[in-house]
Amino acid sequence: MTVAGDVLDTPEIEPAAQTGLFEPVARIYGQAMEQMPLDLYIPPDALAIMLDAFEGPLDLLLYMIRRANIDILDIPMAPLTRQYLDYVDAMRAQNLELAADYLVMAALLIEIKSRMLLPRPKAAEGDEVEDPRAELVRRLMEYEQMKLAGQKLNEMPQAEREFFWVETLVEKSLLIRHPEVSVDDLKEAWMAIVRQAGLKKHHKIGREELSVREHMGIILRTLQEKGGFVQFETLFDPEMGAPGLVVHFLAMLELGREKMIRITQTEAFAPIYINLSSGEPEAVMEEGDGAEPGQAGA
Amino acid sequence: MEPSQVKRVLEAALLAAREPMSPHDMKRMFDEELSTDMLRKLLDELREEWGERPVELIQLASGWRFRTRAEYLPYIERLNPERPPKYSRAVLETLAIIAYRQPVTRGDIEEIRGVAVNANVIKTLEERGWIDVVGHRETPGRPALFATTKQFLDDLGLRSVSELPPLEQISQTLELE
Amino acid sequence: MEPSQVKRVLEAALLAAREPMSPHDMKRMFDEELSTDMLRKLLDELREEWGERPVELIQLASGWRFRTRAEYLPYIERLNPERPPKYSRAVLETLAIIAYRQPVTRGDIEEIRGVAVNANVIKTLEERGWIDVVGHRETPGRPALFATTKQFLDDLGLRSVSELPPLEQISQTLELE
Repeated sequence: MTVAGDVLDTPEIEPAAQTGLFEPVARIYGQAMEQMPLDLYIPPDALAIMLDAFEGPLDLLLYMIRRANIDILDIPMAPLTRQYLDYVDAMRAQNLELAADYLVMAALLIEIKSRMLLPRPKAAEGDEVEDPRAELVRRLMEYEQMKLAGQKLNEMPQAEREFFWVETLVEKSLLIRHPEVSVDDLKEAWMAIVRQAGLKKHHKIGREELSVREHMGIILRTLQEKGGFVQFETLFDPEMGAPGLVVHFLAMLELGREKMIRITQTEAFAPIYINLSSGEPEAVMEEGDGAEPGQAGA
Repeated sequence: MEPSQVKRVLEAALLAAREPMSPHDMKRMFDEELSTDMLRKLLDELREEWGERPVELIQLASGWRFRTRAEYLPYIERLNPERPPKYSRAVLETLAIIAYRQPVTRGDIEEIRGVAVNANVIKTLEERGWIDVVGHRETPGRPALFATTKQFLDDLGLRSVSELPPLEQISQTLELE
Repeated sequence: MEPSQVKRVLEAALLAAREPMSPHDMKRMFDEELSTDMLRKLLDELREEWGERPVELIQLASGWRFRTRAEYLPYIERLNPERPPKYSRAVLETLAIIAYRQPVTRGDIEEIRGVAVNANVIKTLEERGWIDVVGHRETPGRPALFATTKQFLDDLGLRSVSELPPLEQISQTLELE
């Protein structure tokens, strides 16, 4: 079952365009009107176009009804059926490929027309007798509603047709993504080293030893901040508490043993000084001062 | 984080989004919990701040998104001559039936339109992402039930099917001209 | 058309553009001729107007485009997280050695790992702010002594290095294997 009007690439037909299509027809129709008010004459040549223009028998019927300004709730079946059958005959005469839907509708119209001629059966008490046209009217009205809704949808603003979405550039490469490292990753890395080098024995480190090593770093960092040279006492903060002070002291001794710092005392009971073994920043400072031109007086 | 800073993050994300952003997604961007009320307040503020600008923040079926205002269309459309296709009446009527009567089978559509539905019509709407199959009716042949998608609503700037234009009251008589 | 109106059209078009817009394209949107100088002036004004906003107007090789500022990317990134990059084994092992044996020289690290330490490995960790030089060992060449920083502890959620898993335990685990 195919209907010419149902083909996808049919040109869009606005209501205005539709009436425009029948413009020559309308003139003829204007003349015909004087003789047959309900007639809608369509010249045979226009029939092929007509088939394309209508979306099926309902659309055609609706056009006929609306065009003639007929009350849709009180359709005069006889002239409407006659006119419809004239179209169908004309289309068949021209060997147009007529969809079965149009023939089915023809049969339906004839049936309704005949039932209108028969005396209506008496309704049971309280029941309303149904008008033989009721179903057709309901379908016509529903179709018209959907046809108009389709037009309205088409008129609504549509993305990429009436408006455009905003989409600014997101350059993900601008994002600095730091790798994540967990404590477990470190443990795993260490185990890999141990496995490979068999350094297990060498690197048995307990918590206490670790805190000593951490304090070694703290002392070195303090020394660096203070210019690489401090008095022994200033390295110890009573706030650290007894265990902290002990670890700190052990760290200092370890630093001295590993030759990372120098611990000096000029004579007994004189102040003990802690030197960063490398930096010797005092020397650098002096050198800098001396090298600075125009500082001769310093 | 200050609400004003949260608002700037929302603005950045909404301007960059490739599709409407749901409130759920917006909340996911922050460590701190963002209450629905606060989010709504900030979005309303943003919408107001953009009131005078050439793009507007709108709420759609699947979330929020910035779009250009209608008055700028004539200029922008000169840049891309490739516009979305104009749909035939068959496509538009089928879309209307699916939108207003969903979920419907192909048989339902054929009954209302009084003609067979060309397979291309359904395909066109499916490819546009505007309709999809949401189930099957338990009748012989188990025909597929079609409904409109969120994208259909988004593309038409709607939050829900209930925002579709109301159906016309069909008048008894109507002069077509 | 008023220059201010031209500017708004440019703004709308640039915000909606999917790729950088060339000056040629921008001019095509208008009936009246838009001089290159005027266009440049309006674009500079736009860039300034957006100075405080989370999106910036930038000029690329093929034209102009609005781009989300880098500082907002971490939030947007959460919506579509990519797998975070991983440090190489060399970096992780070096970090582990510095963490457990600090303060250590590069020579110490090389001795333990049995291979030369690439300068980039140290640089990577320094740039991350996880290690720094805390002194020098009093041996020929005065090699730098590396230790982990407070930021390293913060980033790993530790209060002190002594909260790292003790290696004795690790050794035991190893023996059990």
